[in-house]
Amino acid sequence: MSKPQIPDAATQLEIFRRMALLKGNDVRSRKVIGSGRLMMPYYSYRGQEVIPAALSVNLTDEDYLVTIYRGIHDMLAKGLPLKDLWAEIAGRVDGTCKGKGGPMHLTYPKKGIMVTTGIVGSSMPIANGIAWGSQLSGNGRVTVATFGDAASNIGAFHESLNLASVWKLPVIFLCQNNRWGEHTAYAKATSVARISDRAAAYGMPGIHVDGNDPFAMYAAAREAVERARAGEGPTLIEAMTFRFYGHVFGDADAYMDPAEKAEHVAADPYPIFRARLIADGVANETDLAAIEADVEARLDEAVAFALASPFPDLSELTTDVFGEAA
Amino acid sequence: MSKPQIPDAATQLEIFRRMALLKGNDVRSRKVIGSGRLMMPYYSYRGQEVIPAALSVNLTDEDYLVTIYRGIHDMLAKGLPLKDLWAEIAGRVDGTCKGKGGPMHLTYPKKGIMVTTGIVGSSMPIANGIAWGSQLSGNGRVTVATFGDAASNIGAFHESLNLASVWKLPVIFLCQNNRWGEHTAYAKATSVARISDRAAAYGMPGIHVDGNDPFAMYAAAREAVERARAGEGPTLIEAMTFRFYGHVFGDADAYMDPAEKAEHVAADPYPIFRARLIADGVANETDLAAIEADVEARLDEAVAFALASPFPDLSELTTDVFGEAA
Amino acid sequence: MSAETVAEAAPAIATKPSNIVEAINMALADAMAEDPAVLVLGEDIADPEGGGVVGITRGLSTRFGEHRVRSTPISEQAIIGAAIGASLVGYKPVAEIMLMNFTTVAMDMIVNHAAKLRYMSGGQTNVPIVIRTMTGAGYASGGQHSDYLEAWFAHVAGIKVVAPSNPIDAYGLMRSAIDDPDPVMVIENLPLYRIAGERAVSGTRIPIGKARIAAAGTDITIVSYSRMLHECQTALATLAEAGISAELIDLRTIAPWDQETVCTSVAKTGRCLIVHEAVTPFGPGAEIAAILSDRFFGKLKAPVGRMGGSFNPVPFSRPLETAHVPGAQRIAETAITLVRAGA
Amino acid sequence: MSAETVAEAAPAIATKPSNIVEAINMALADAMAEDPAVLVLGEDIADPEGGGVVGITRGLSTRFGEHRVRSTPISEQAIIGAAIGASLVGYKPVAEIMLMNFTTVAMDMIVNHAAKLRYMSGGQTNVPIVIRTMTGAGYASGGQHSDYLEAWFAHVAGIKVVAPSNPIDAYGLMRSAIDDPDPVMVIENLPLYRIAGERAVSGTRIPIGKARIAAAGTDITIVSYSRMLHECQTALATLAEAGISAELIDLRTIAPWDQETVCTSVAKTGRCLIVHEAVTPFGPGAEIAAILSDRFFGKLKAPVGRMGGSFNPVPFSRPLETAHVPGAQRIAETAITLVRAGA
Ligand SMILES: Cc1ncc(C[n+]2csc(CCOP(=O)(O)OP(=O)(O)O)c2C)c(N)n1
Ligand SMILES: Cc1ncc(C[n+]2csc(CCOP(=O)(O)OP(=O)(O)O)c2C)c(N)n1
Ligand SMILES: [Mg+2]
Ligand SMILES: [Mg+2]
Repeated sequence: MSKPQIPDAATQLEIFRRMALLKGNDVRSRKVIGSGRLMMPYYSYRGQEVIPAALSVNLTDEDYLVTIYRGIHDMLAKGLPLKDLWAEIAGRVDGTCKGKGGPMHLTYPKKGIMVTTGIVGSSMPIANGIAWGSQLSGNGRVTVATFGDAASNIGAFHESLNLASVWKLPVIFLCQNNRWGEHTAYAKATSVARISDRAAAYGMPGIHVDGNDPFAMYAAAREAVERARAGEGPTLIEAMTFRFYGHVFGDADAYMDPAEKAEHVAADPYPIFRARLIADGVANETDLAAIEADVEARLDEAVAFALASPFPDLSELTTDVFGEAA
Repeated sequence: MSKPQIPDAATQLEIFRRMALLKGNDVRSRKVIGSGRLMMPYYSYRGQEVIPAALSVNLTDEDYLVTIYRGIHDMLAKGLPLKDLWAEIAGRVDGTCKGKGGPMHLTYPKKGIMVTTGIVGSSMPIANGIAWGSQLSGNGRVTVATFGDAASNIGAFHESLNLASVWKLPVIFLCQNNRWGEHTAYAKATSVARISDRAAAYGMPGIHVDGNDPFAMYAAAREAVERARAGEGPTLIEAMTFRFYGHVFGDADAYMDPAEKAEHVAADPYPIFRARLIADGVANETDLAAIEADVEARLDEAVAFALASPFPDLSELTTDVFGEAA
Repeated sequence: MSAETVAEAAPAIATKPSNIVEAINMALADAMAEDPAVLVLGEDIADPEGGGVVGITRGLSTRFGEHRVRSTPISEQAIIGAAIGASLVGYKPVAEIMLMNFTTVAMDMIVNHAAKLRYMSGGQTNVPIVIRTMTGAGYASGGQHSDYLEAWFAHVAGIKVVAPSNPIDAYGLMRSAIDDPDPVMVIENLPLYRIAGERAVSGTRIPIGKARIAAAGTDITIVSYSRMLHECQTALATLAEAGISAELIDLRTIAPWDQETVCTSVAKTGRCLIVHEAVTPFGPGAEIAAILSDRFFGKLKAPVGRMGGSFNPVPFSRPLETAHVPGAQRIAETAITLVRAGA
Repeated sequence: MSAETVAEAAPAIATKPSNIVEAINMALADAMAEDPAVLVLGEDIADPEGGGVVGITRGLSTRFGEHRVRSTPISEQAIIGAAIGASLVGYKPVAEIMLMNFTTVAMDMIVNHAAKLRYMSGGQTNVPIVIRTMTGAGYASGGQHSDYLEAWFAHVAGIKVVAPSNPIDAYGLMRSAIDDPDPVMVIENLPLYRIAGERAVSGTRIPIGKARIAAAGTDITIVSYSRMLHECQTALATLAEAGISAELIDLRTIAPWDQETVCTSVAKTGRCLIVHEAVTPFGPGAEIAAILSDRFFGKLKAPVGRMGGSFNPVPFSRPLETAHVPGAQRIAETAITLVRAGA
C-alpha cells in the first residue's frame, strides 16, 4: 500500500458534508419510521457514514455502485437525490423506482447506482459484470460492490473475487465490517481474523483499514480506485466500523454485549471528525452548523415531498415486468 | 507439518495393491466402454491412483467418503466391491444402486461410501454434515471429501471450508489437482498459485503435496487424519497429479499441449512405485506380477458378473422416490 | 416492519391462547426432547443470537445445547449440506432457510441431492431432513423477500411440501415432517405467525398429505392453504350473504396433495376455486385444476377457477403489494361468478 | 456417451445439411458480427478450451476475440452475475450454464436478479441476457444431468423460456432471444444436437411466443416441444394408420406460450394431448391443461391429456431411462384413447 495521502482541506470538508447528509438522513429515517408514518424494513447505517463519504469523493458520477439493503448511506454519498429516495421508501410514484422497489432495491443509474440487492453476497457477481463492461469499452470507470462482513462467508463472495482476479476487472470489493451479521457476532461465523486476509486466496491486494477514520479510509479507497483505473485489477477493502442501531429497525440488539456497543458508540466518528475539522482550522463551528442546518432543511423538504407524492396507480402492478421487444 | 512418516513395508505393499486394483480397473473400463459393450459418461482417473491408495490405508471401513463423478478410484480404494461397481455402471440390478445411480452416483454405505455427486463442489457441504454427526456422537470417525482443482473456484468450496473451520469438524478436504477442469487449464480459471494457500482464508492448515509420491501422500493424509481424529479440526490437502485420458471418455484432449501431457504420462507414478518396491526389496517381480494377475482375474469375474446380471425390472422406475413413513 | 422485526413487534398483536411461533417452537422442543437425533441449525437460531430472528427457536439451544442447536454462517449451501450429511448418518436435522427466496442459493443441495439421494443410491440412503422457511407478502419486504415458490419443489420427485395455516397444523405438520424419512419443506407465513389460534396438544401429529375441511358446504369447493386460507375464510361470510354455501379445504400439504379429500368435495359441489399467494401461471393451482378437470370431465358445473398472485415480482408499495395477492373480496366475487355461471 | 462427448461422437452421426449445433453457432456468430455489444461467456466456451464441450461456440473466440468470448471458472453464480452486470451497461451477453441441473447453483442470480431488476427498478434498468443450457435424457447421464426444469422459470415473472426442436428454430429463436430486452432461457436438447435438419437462412428470426403447426390435423391437437416433438412426429404415422388425423404443434416457447395458436387448434379438434420430458406433476402441461379446460369448458370432446416424465429422478439404467420419458408408441396409444373416449 503506497503511503497514505491526506485529502486537501476542500476534500475534507466535502467528506464531512457527505457524512452530515448521511447521518442526518438516518436520524430522520428512524424518527419518521418510529412515528409510524412509514412502514418498511429499515437497516440503519448509523456509525458507518465515514466509509461511503471517504470512498465517494474518489469517484465520479460515471463510476458504478452495486450495494445492499444496508446501503442508503452508500447511495446518498454517490449522489442519490433525497427527494427520490424518500418518495421511494414511502412507496410513492415519485420514488426512484416508482415505489415498486423500496428501500432494498433503490436504483438510480443517473449517478451510477445500478443495483441494490436484498440478498447477502449478491452485489459482487453483478459488480463484476459491470466492470467487465468498462474493461471492454475502456471507459475507465470503476465499479464498487459493497457488502458486509458476514457476506464474506457466502459462495457468491468467493466466486466473484476469483473471477475478478482472473479477469483483472476494474472493481473494488468494499466490505463494511460492522462486526455483526444480523444477530451473529463476527467470530462465531467467520473463520479468519481479518477478511482482508482472504484477498490472498485470490491473488488480490487486500486492505484492512479503520473505516471510521476519514483519512485512512480516503487513502485506502484512493489506492483501490487508482489501481482499478490503471487497469491493474481488483482490490478487497475491509473497512472496520460498527452498527449503532441493530440489524433492522425494531431490533433491540438484545444479543449484543451493551459494553461493546457503548464503547463503539462512544467512539462515534461523526463528532470526532467534526471536532477535528475545527481544531485543524479546516472549518469553523458556523460553517459546519450551516452544513447541518442545510441537511435538515433538505430533509424537511424531501420528507414533505415524499408524503405528498401519490401512490403508484394500480396499473403499475403489472407493468415493467417485460419490455417491448425492439 | 510434522516430519513425514515413511509407511512400513506391509503398508507400502498395500498401497501398491490398491494402486494395481485402481489402474487395472481404469484400463479395463476404457477397454469395455471403447468396445461399445457399455455406454456411460466415464471419467478416467488414470494417473491419479496414488492419492486414494495412500489416503485409504490411513482410514478404516467406518470412516466416511464423499466423492465425485471422477471418484471410482477413491471408492475402490475405500473398499467398493468390484462386482457391485461393474454391475452398477452396467445399469444392472446387482449394482450398488440397482443400476439407478450409475457411475456418477455410486453409493456403498457398508464401506462408508456415502455419496457420489455429479455436481462440481457439492461433495464438500455434505461431508461437513457427516463429520458433524461424528462430532456429535464422538465416534472418532473421519470424513473425507474429494474434489478437483477447478471445484475450488465454486461457492460450495468456500462455504464448506469456512463452516468446517468454525465448527472444528473432523473432515478432510482432499483436492486432487490434475491441473485441468474439463478443457480449461488451471491458471486460466484459478486466481491463486496453490489451492492449499486458500486454507489460510479459513484459519485451516493447508498441505501442498505431490499426490503421485506414495510416501509424501501417505504422510500428508496421515497428518490430516490424525488431526481430525484428535478433534483438532479440518485440513485442506492439495495433491498434485495429472489426468492421463482427458476429461471424459471420448475427449481427445485436443486443447492440451501434447508436450505437457507426454511429460506427465512419462512420469506415470505406477511403474515408478512398482520399480521402487523391487529396488527397496519390499517385494520382488513375482509378488507384484501376482498382485496384478489377481486384479485381472477379479476384473474378468466382475465384468462377466455385471454383463450377466439382469437389468432392473421396470417397476424399479418409480420406487425409492419416497420411503415409508414410520 | 420486516421478517426480522416480527419478534419485536409481537407484543403489538397479543397472542392468546397460542400462535404459530409458539406451536413450531413447541414442536421442535418436543421432538428434541423425545429424540436425541433431532438437530436444529440455521442463521441466528441459537439463544446467544436471540433464538432466531422471529424467536421460533428461542430457548432450544439453552435447553438442548449449542451442539444440537447451531447458529450457522450465512451459507445456505453449507446449511443444507450439513443437514443432508448429518441425516445420512442417523440424525434428523431441521434446517432453517430464513426466507423462501434464499432457497435460490441452495437449490442444488435441495433438488440435486436431498431429493434424489434415496433414488440414486437405489434406496441405500435416505435424507430425513426438514427445511423450515418463511415467506409471504404483507410486510412491504419487496421483490426478494416475499415469494411463494412451493410449485418448484412440488415439481421435484423426492421432496414433500407443507404449509400450515394455524398453530395446531403448524405443530402437527412439523412433528410429522421430523418423523418423515424424506426431505420435507415447511413453509411458514410471516403475517400469520402471531395470529391467535387454538393450542396444539403435545405429541399430536397432522399426517402429511391429508387436507382439512375448514368449512363444510355444498355449492362450491374452495381449496387454499397458508395465509390465503384466512382470506378465503373471511370470504365465506360474503358468500353466505349471497346465499352460497362454500366448502373450504385447507390443503395443508401441497406435495403430495390430498386428491381424495378434494375430489370427494368437488364430486359433491361440482365447482372448485383454488386460491394461493404464488403467482398464477405455472403455479400450484394449475396442477390441481388439471387433475380436477380430467377427473370430473363433463361433470363440473363450472370451469375450475384459479386465483394467485398477479404475474410480477412482489412490489414494495403497500397499495400494489395488497393488490398483488388475492383478497377476501375478490375471492368472494370470483366464487359467486363461478356458482352463478354454473347455475 | 455424455454431454461432454457429443462433440467427439459427432462424426458418428453425420450431419447434412445442418443441425442444431451448427444453427446455434451460426446464430451466435451472426449476432456478434452484427452487434459488437453481443458477448458470449461460459465454461470451456472459447477456442483454447475447444469452443465448448459440444462445440457450439467453436470458432467464436478466434473470430471475435477472447475479450468478447470468455471461458469462465466453474462459478455459475459469477457467470450469470457477470452477464447481468454487463447487460446493465449496454451489452448483450449470452451465458452458458452447461447443463440445466447446474442452474440450481445460480437460481438467485437468475430469479432474484435477472428476472426482477427491471420491475424492482421501476423500469430504469433491464437485463437483456440469454442463458443457454443443455439437458435431456438419452445419454445415460443420470439423475443430476438430465432434468427439464422449464416449469420453474415459466413460474417466474420477468424471464422467458424457449426450447427449439430443429435447426431453423434454434437459429431463429436464438437470434430473437439475443434481440430481446429481457432475460431469455434457451433450452437445448442433447440428443437432438446432431440430428440433420434444414439450414436456417442467416438473419431470420423466429418470434418468441409463437408456436408452429408441425402437422395439420382435425381429430386431436398434440402440443409438444424440444425432443418430445420428434417422438410425437413419429407417433403420427401410427395415428394415421389408426385413421386419426392429429394436429401437431411445436410450442417452441414455453413462457409465454402461444395460447392463440393452441386454442385455435383445439377449437377445431376438440381434443388435446400435451407431451413433454419434464415430470408430469406441477409440470408445464398442467398450466396448458388448466387454461384449455377453462377456455373450452363444456366444449371438449375428451379431457386434456398430459404426458411427461414419470415422477422420479432420471435413472441411469438404460431400460429405466427409456421408460422414464414418453415414447412414440405410448404417445400414439394415449392419443388414440383420447380420440376413442371422446368419439
Ligand atoms: C442469502 C441470504 N441469506 C440470508 C439473508 C438474511 N440476512 C439479511 S442481512 C443478513 C446479515 C448480513 O450481515 P453482513 O453481511 O455482515 O451485513 P450487515 O447487515 O452487517 O451490514 C442476513 C443473514 C439474506 N438476505 N440473504
Ligand atoms: C456446478 C457444475 N458446473 C459444471 C459442471 C460440469 N463439469 C463437470 S466436471 C467439470 C470440471 C471439474 O474440474 P475439477 O474440479 O478440476 O475436477 P476434475 O474433473 O479435473 O477431476 C465441469 C465443469 C458440473 N458438473 N457442475
Ligand atoms: Mg455485518
Ligand atoms: Mg481438475
